[in-house]
Amino acid sequence: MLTEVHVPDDVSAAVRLIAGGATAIGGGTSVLPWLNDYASPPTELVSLRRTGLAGIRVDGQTVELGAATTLAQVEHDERLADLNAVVRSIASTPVRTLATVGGNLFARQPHGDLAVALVALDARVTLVDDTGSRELSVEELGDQPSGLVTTVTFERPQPGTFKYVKAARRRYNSASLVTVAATVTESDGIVTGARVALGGVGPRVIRAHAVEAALVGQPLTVETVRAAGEAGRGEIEPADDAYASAWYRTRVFPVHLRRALLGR
Amino acid sequence: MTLLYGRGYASVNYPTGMNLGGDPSQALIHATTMGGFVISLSSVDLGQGLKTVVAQCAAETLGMPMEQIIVDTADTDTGPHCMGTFASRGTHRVGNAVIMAAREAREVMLQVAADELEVDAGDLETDGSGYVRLKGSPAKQIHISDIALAAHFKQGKSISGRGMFLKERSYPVPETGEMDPDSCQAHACTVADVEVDDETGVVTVLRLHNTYEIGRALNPAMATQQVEGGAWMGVSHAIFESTEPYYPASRAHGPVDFSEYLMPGSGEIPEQTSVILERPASNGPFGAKGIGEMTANAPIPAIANAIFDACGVRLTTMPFTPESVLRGLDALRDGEPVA
Amino acid sequence: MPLRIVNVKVNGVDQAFMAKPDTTLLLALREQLGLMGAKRGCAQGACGSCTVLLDGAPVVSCLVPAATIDGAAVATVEGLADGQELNDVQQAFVDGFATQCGFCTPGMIMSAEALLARNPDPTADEVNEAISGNVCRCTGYAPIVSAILEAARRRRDRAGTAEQEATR
Amino acid sequence: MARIDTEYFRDERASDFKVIGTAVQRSDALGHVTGRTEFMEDRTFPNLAHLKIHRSSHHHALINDVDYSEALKVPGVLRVITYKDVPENWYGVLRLIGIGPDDEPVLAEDRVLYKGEPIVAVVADSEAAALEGASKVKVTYTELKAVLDVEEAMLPDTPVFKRAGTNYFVYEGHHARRIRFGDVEAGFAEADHIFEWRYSSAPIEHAPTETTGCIVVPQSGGRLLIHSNTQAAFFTLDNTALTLKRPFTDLQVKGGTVGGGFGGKVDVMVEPLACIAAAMTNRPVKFVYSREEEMQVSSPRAAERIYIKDGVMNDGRIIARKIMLYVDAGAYARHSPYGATKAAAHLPGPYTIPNVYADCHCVYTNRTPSSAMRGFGVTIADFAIESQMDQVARALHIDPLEFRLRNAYRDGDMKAHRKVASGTALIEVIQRTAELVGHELPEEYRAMSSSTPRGAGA
Repeated sequence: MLTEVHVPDDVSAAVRLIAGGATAIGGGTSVLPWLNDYASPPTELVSLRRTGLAGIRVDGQTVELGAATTLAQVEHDERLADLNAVVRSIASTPVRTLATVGGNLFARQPHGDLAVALVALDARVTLVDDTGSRELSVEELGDQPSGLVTTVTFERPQPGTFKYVKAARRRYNSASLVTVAATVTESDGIVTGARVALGGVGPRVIRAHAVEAALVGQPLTVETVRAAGEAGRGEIEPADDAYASAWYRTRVFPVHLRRALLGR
Repeated sequence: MTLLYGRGYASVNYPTGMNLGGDPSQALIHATTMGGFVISLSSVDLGQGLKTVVAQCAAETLGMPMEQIIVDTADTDTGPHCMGTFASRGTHRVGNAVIMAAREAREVMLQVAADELEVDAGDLETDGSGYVRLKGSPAKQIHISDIALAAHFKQGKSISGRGMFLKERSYPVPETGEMDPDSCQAHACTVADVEVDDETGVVTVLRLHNTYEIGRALNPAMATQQVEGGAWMGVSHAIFESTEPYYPASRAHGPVDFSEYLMPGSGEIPEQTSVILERPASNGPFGAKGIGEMTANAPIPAIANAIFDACGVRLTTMPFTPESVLRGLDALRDGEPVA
Repeated sequence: MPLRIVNVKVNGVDQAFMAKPDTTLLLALREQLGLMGAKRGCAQGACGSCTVLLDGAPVVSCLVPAATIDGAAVATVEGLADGQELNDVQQAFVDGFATQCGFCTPGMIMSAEALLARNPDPTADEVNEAISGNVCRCTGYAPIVSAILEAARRRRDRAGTAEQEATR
Repeated sequence: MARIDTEYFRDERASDFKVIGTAVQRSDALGHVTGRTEFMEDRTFPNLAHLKIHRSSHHHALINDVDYSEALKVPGVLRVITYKDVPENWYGVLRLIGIGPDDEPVLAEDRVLYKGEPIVAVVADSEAAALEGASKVKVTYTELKAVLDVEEAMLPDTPVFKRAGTNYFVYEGHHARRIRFGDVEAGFAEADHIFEWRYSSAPIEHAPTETTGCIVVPQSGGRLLIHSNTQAAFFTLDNTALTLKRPFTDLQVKGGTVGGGFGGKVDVMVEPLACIAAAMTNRPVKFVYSREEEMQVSSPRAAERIYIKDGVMNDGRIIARKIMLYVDAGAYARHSPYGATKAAAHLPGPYTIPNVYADCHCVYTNRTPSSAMRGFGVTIADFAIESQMDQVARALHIDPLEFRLRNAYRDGDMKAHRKVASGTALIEVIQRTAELVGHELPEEYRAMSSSTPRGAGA
């Protein structure tokens, strides 16, 4: 049962409330559906709406997203061309107006496609609790860190190096079957660096180390990507759900990996 | 990746009214002092437009304009019994009851008018604009507001009517199934064009070409809403919907909301071309048959047949998910997946 | 349970209501302000029947805790018509037979308003994306998409005419 | 707007209407676009109480104990309702017209037959308190084996879980609704080809945008006014009165504006409990399904399994068709016995076949009871029949439309349920669709007509 909704005016107040056991919400799009329709233990929410955490700063190649920045803000910011397609693949317009960058980091799979992209971009977060603040990577963040994510920071990828495909049951507003986000750098036709993150195919965002290892040092061809897909099958942990079976996700994962990396 | 294209066919019929009949509906109609006609029903409009279509039936029968008709429905204290809105029965049953009630009211209306005009009621006609006039001498006419005032305050007559439609209940012969189940049958034929992604099994329904025979399109715009909305539901049933995605083996993973319960969004809808034929039913209101349910039916097998045409996979289990298509394609490829 | 006074401007009019912690914007509109246009189709943000504009942007009002929006502006379907005169989107929905049961219609119209405010000349596919959060179970969507495109055209025509008159 | 082709049935459709046949604007459109249309939940009442359900967590189990003491301690909870508070707890939706058994409890008594079956209703000042209260009800069970397959349910060694003694509905002494027409075995013996395939479907939800619900308001004179989004006002009134054991005149149902039904709002599931709660508390009570209840607990379109065996001649005439059809009714009958009979009446599809044999089974399993949905009995049968038609046509290398036209029923033909066909138009919708897509039909097929008796002319 929802017992209080705090709307603090600054981060430190929010952090104090969270330390006291309250739950932070960005847009509330993950938490409210549950609170509306199901019995729940006494719950206090902390809205980040007035904490000043909504904002996008671009400084050279560095992008800083406030945790309360909405997906709609990202969608409509021309400086974030690579992320536009990512956020447009998430939910629907009236949900993206509410849903936030910070909230998406904790969306349960097969949701949370922005988090998949942020892992591929090697993004880092600032986590603030009542003892201070620290920085860690999105990948290290885990499901329930203590404290409040205040910002997400990443370096803009070189043009053409960021790849993203989300396979879903519908064109718009559908959870992921397989999400592939990757940054791939090449030199003289050979992959020199690859960072591949996967959504929809496990209980959390998966950093596809085996896929990366299979790609680095190889030319980006149908054959090498197929081999990388085979390697990746060992590190995904898909489950059955209402959208598709684990079998199906495993079966089409290499297809979507190839479509993401080669564009066809 | 290869996109495979195919075309499939299906033709169906569909019965009007509750199976075996025995499903009555009633209507009452009365004129107000100024010549409005109130139709009292207990019938339910689910969004198919029942309120509008029964008003049309009353207006046509009374010979009055639509503006004169008021529909008051779905209150069991004020409206007479109606079995309900299901079984493609609303337009047929309630339409018939309203026509019967309106005929009775029209007779009184013409008699009151005849007495006011001092002519024979049999020589009167309605012009559809609100006037009752003498056949052949249109100048001799009286407006419905004057007729109603005269009925109420001068002649002391109630311009009203009662309507009832019942198809007598049929009882099937247990041994043979001999029965009289329906009032009439509507018809449909659908040709579906689909695209199949041979790597993912994803089916896209590109086009539906449909012909519907519906007896009479009482309101062609609303008939179009019914057939096109219904065909969309057929597409949705065919390629998306289930409350039990792993039926019957497992009851798990039943969708609980509109995120999980998949239906085509407007980004997935096929282009629809629809043609309507009219072969009026002798027992239908102005010949109309019930069409609310039929329209979802033909697209489903048409899509199944189109998928086979496209890729050689025969799907015999609904819904036709990407997984079922892909498993079929893999089987055709001797279990050799292509990626 | 703590009650909070929330001030909002709804359809241009200043309003205040008392919110409990579990009062969502949807419930506040319906139960405190008497505006029944936004519907509860799921309370999970997944049907779009409750779509309204919050500070000009479309939101599923069932997921917005009312306590968080003090000082905000809310626009609902009730505020669109000018007296008896429907606005372009409403009129196009009527003309195009784009409603059946009508339960999704207010949310659908508000999503369309949000789109046209941002993009006066959308493509059909941009309309598809804009209404992808609004479930309709009756129409098959095609008449809705057509109505929104028609409304956009009428609105552009009128804006063009107004511009011509202004420069005359 | 769809085109009306006036060339077909030109003489029969001739008319002189003023209003009929015109695209009159919908009378409800203005209300819809302005938000003024009043749906069930758009009425507010002071002092409104809310009802929520504690549901079974097992597919099939005995109930050992129900403890609702913690629910009563939740602040705001007013009353807890169990089966003992329901005057006539056993219910069958078509009992007024004598179809089907009263086989379903309003609230579970000693056992549950499906996951999600209602056991206890909790009435509270607020929706949140009612949810909280319902979650605090403790039920202890002895789990029993669940039967989840229709054919398995009918096997002799499968445990019978229905009170009536069979896991299927009995039609006047038969295990299925039968169609027996001609001699199907003789037809198969005579046929040049035999084709047999199996078809099946999974349950489907109506998914109306407005969930099922009602608000019951006690009136000053003691009557109960039910604001409902039922598809059938009197259906709801009659069945509710029977459950309450109150005179029909004690109740009034108002509704008529519904946010989509599709057959999902004819089971009378919410009104009886809301009435009991309103009478107990003397307050207006709202009972509206959550979206999850609508998706998983309200009855779906039944899953079906259909076997079709055809005997076909080289020239494409189907001379025998045998159909074994299984409707998965779930745990209780609701409208499914009716639906299986409707399926039987529809067989063998819109084709004239001299020998037809069908058994349409209404089978119980431990899943959410299925019931009415847009075209039930027919929709899935059509999927099977028309897939079968396609498979047979392909096997015999006959054009799919020509194959259908050869077998299409016409005026004067005897249907398998022994009613003479009239007003048929299958031939014409096929011909017109062929024209629409440029599918060329030979002259003899273009010349066919539904009103020309079979054998005459072409």
